[in-house]
Amino acid sequence: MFNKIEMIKIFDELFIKSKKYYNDFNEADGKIGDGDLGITIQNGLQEILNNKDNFTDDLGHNFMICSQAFVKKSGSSFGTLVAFCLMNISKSLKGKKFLTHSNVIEIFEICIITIKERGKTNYGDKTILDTLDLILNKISETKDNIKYNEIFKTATKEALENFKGKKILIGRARMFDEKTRDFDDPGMLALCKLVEGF
Amino acid sequence: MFNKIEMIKIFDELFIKSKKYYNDFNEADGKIGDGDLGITIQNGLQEILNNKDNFTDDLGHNFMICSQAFVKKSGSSFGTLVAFCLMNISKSLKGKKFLTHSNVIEIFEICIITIKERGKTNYGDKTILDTLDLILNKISETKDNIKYNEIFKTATKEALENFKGKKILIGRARMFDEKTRDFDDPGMLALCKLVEGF
Amino acid sequence: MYMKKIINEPSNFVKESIQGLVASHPDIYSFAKDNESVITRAVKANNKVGIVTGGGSGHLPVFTGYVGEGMLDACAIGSVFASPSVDQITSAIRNGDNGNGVLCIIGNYGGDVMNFEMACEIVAEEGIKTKKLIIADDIASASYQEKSKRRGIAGMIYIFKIAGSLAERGKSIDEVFELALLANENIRTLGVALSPCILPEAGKPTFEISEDEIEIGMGIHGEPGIKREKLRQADPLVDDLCERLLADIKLQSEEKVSIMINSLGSTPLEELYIISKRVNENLTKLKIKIIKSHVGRYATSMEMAGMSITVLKLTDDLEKNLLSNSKCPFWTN
Amino acid sequence: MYMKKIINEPSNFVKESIQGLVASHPDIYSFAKDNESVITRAVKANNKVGIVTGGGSGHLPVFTGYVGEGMLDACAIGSVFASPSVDQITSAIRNGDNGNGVLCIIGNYGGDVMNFEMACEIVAEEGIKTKKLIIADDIASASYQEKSKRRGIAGMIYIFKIAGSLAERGKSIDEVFELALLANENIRTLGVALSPCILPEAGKPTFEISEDEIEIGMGIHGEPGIKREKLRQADPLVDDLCERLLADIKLQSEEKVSIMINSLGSTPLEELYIISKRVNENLTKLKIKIIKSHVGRYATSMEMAGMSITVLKLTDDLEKNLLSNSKCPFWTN
Ligand SMILES: Nc1ncnc2c1ncn2[C@@H]1O[C@H](COP(=O)(O)OP(=O)(O)O)[C@@H](O)[C@H]1O
Ligand SMILES: Nc1ncnc2c1ncn2[C@@H]1O[C@H](COP(=O)(O)OP(=O)(O)O)[C@@H](O)[C@H]1O
Ligand SMILES: [Mg+2]
Ligand SMILES: [Mg+2]
Ligand SMILES: [Mg+2]
Ligand SMILES: [Mg+2]
Repeated sequence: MFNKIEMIKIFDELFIKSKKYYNDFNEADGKIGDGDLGITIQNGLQEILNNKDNFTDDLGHNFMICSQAFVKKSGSSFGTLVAFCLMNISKSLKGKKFLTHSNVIEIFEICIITIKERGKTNYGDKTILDTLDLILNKISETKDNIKYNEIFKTATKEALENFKGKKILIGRARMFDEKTRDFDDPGMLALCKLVEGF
Repeated sequence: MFNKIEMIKIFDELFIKSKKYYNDFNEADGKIGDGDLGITIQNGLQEILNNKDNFTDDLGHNFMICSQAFVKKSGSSFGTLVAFCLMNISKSLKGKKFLTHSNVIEIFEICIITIKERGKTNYGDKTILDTLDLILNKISETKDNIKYNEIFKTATKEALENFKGKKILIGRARMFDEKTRDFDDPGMLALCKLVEGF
Repeated sequence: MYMKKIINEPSNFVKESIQGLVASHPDIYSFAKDNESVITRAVKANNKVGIVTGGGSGHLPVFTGYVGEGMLDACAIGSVFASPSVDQITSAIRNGDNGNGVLCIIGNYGGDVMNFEMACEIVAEEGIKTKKLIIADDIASASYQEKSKRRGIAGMIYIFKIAGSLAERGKSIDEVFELALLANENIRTLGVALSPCILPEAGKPTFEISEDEIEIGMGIHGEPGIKREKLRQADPLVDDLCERLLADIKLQSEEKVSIMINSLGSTPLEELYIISKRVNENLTKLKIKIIKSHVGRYATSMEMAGMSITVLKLTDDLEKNLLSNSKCPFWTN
Repeated sequence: MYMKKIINEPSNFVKESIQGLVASHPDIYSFAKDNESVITRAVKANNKVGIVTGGGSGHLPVFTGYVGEGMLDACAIGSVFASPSVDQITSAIRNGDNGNGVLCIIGNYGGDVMNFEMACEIVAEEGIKTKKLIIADDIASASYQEKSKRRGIAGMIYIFKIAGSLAERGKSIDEVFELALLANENIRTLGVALSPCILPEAGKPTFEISEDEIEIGMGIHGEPGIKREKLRQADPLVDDLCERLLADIKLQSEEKVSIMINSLGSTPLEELYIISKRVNENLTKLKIKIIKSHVGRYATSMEMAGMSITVLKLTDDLEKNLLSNSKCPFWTN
């Protein structure tokens, strides 16, 4: 059951991963961007954990703290999109103490709507939107005995595979045009590595 | 006898030389300066000849016309120094219809004083001053049956020889420092070539 | 020729340059009390609409150089070529607010727009009214049909000036927004890049271009333009740029304009004036009246070589506010 | 990285850039009627001492950019890095004269000084009274003992401004000369060059310097300086320059100065402000009061990389005239 305790555990885990892959994320972003993705992710997660003592049983409240952490620490697109997603999730989970299956689906739906709106992103642009979309599909079509962790792991990998050889169509990477075919989208790569070992 | 007719003949002759050596003068100046010495000399002489119909029997008057020609056409140190010299010569020859031997000596003395004063030049700086000084010496020590042309030719050559391997110490060329040892001073070279075949 | 920099630790590049800006002009600029990446006016205005902007570093005088009386109230400063964070932007808005609402003037870049949107939502909760104007003057970056997708480049300075002037005269946020919007509609910019610049932290050029090539329409961070071609003489190049600009802005004879010939950094004034001369000739031939020319470094990419031409079509109102007095080291009235 | 230029025929470089200057700012500049290499104010002043200068091209805004109300009356324009001719200078003096005599402000270069001397003698015959002030602010170019042999570089702009201001206020030629002389006594400049520039007609760099070297004290045409050394960080470099400047000018604590941090061309504002920050710290430590800082491109060598630091020791009179109003696109009051 996903509650406050579980939430902190997950952020602890993500933070460990963000440190482990710090250089990899920066490097992946550096090849076709400004090389700050590792910084963005680690700083945001660090700030969330700095504030975990303020977490309450109200998950909505906690997600707002998470959103503010990314607002404070990130100057990057990824960080701002995450902050927007967390803010909108917070609003929808207000007062909730744990998540149902449909809450989980809703969270991903919110992320997708938010990123499309705020990032002016389309499916197929080769961004985190495409990864989240695949996760959502897989979660939605599974009916019972759902292993979220397994889905996260396979979907983030599969999304990366699906876009090999394709061009990135949005964000700073777009500048590199044809060259982006040879690289994974750094945001998609990061999602994949962050859930590794879940 | 140096009078108006002779004066025009000499400027005709110098102008022919300035065209012949136009590129050589520019090139010599270009190696250690701004490459405009050929332009300076040709334009100045051309302008003098454009005004030769205004020449009168008064040599002082004619030298003033020459000075104004260089004032009008030259933006270079060489041209300005020549203009200054011609102006001062003009003043001292006012009313004279021909030159005596002591007038010729005086002309070179005036040039030397003028260049030292206006150019803030010293003997040994490797400039036209050193050439003019040698000419003056040779003219002064010759007593009778003076062949000015011969003196001009040998002295301008000898001056060049004397300064081979020495540094130029003044003007734009000074910037090139040690490198100037390998080159003739362009002004000294020009004097030499201009009197060639006199 | 390697581009050498006179800097200390590359990681301190932005911080130190802004400290120098404030130290050099203490009568104009000041650090925000709550955020060291936000610059405000040295003397806070009162009873006027706040004008706020923000953006990446490496473009001085853009963005923060234009803080000053008759121009901006506050500016959020990002890293080199990167958007400021939401946090910095909220601070800039709070500091720029004088109780009459804040107009945010934003260059049209994904990160910047997103971050300003979020910041505006955050300050809205605190009761600060904001409006956002997204500058999209670079005609190379999208077609006329997709005008709103265009990038914001040198033309933004005209908006700073015009909105700043009207705000100073006590107009409401809606009035200021309307005139700024009109200015934005009336501005077109097109540039060429000749050489890259070096990012202090990366220590390597932002893009590659061969010795005899230029890129028409390249952006101020090295984003791709319309086409890459051989370097040619100034006049045919300017004629080409003018033709594209005029086709897009559709000027009639007798109309009034202001012109900005902007160096991206190392292209010197002498070349800008050779360009300006030709722009002048082209417009004069069409009987278009140039009311004022701005020639210099207004929006740069550090030491990048290249330039942009901006045309601002003037109404009487725009003209009046463009020519009004202001106080900022990078603008002469 | 090759330095690319946006120009037409190299032989038209100077002419076209000046035509562009006049076309872009017709309210400020005008061609002299009698000489197309002389720029005068658009509106001739009257009943004041004329302030005239002249010098080579390739240094914009120096020289001719500083023509304008409260600054210069006329300027003679030479070829790139070359003195204007005597003929051009006489025209500038005639045009700059308003019947009250003309102060000629001249950078200390052999050709320029000679040509101004001759021009002054020519106009003297026409009844125009002139005085000559020879600017010698570059401490790298000669020792303190031989101060008068120093070259004139960025510090000359301070003289343009101060003499221009006093002349505008109707003072006599002797009074204007005296204050300008005092300013000249009180100015010291020291610069470093990092890269050469390309002369349009020659098409090749003015000097050679390796990728990790700088030359301290190099002149604005590439004349040799004090020493060539490895490029180092901004702070120790600035400390070194400040120490030399202060040793020469001998400031006391509580004395007032104005500072100019001048880019030779491609060195961007960000770096100038990093430098300015350190200069500020150094002077503040000595309790010297910086009344005003000027940071930007004031005296350039086209796209040369490098910068100079100028210190002007202020008396009350100098301060007043430095800060007075003037009208010129390259000076903000
Ligand atoms: N507009 C967008 N829509 C969706 N995802 C985006 C967008 N912009 C960036 N991203 C994601 O963020 C990742 C890059 O993040 P980041 O380094 O923060 O960008 P930047 O530094 O350019 O602001 C990309 O790989 C992409 O997955
Ligand atoms: N101050 C000076 N004193 C004496 N001769 C000089 C001086 N300056 C230049 N010259 C002479 O003029 C020649 C260079 O002339 P020029 O090309 O006119 O110089 P620039 O173009 O640098 O003004 C030199 O070779 C030298 O002989
Ligand atoms: Mg990034
Ligand atoms: Mg970033
Ligand atoms: Mg020469
Ligand atoms: Mg010359």
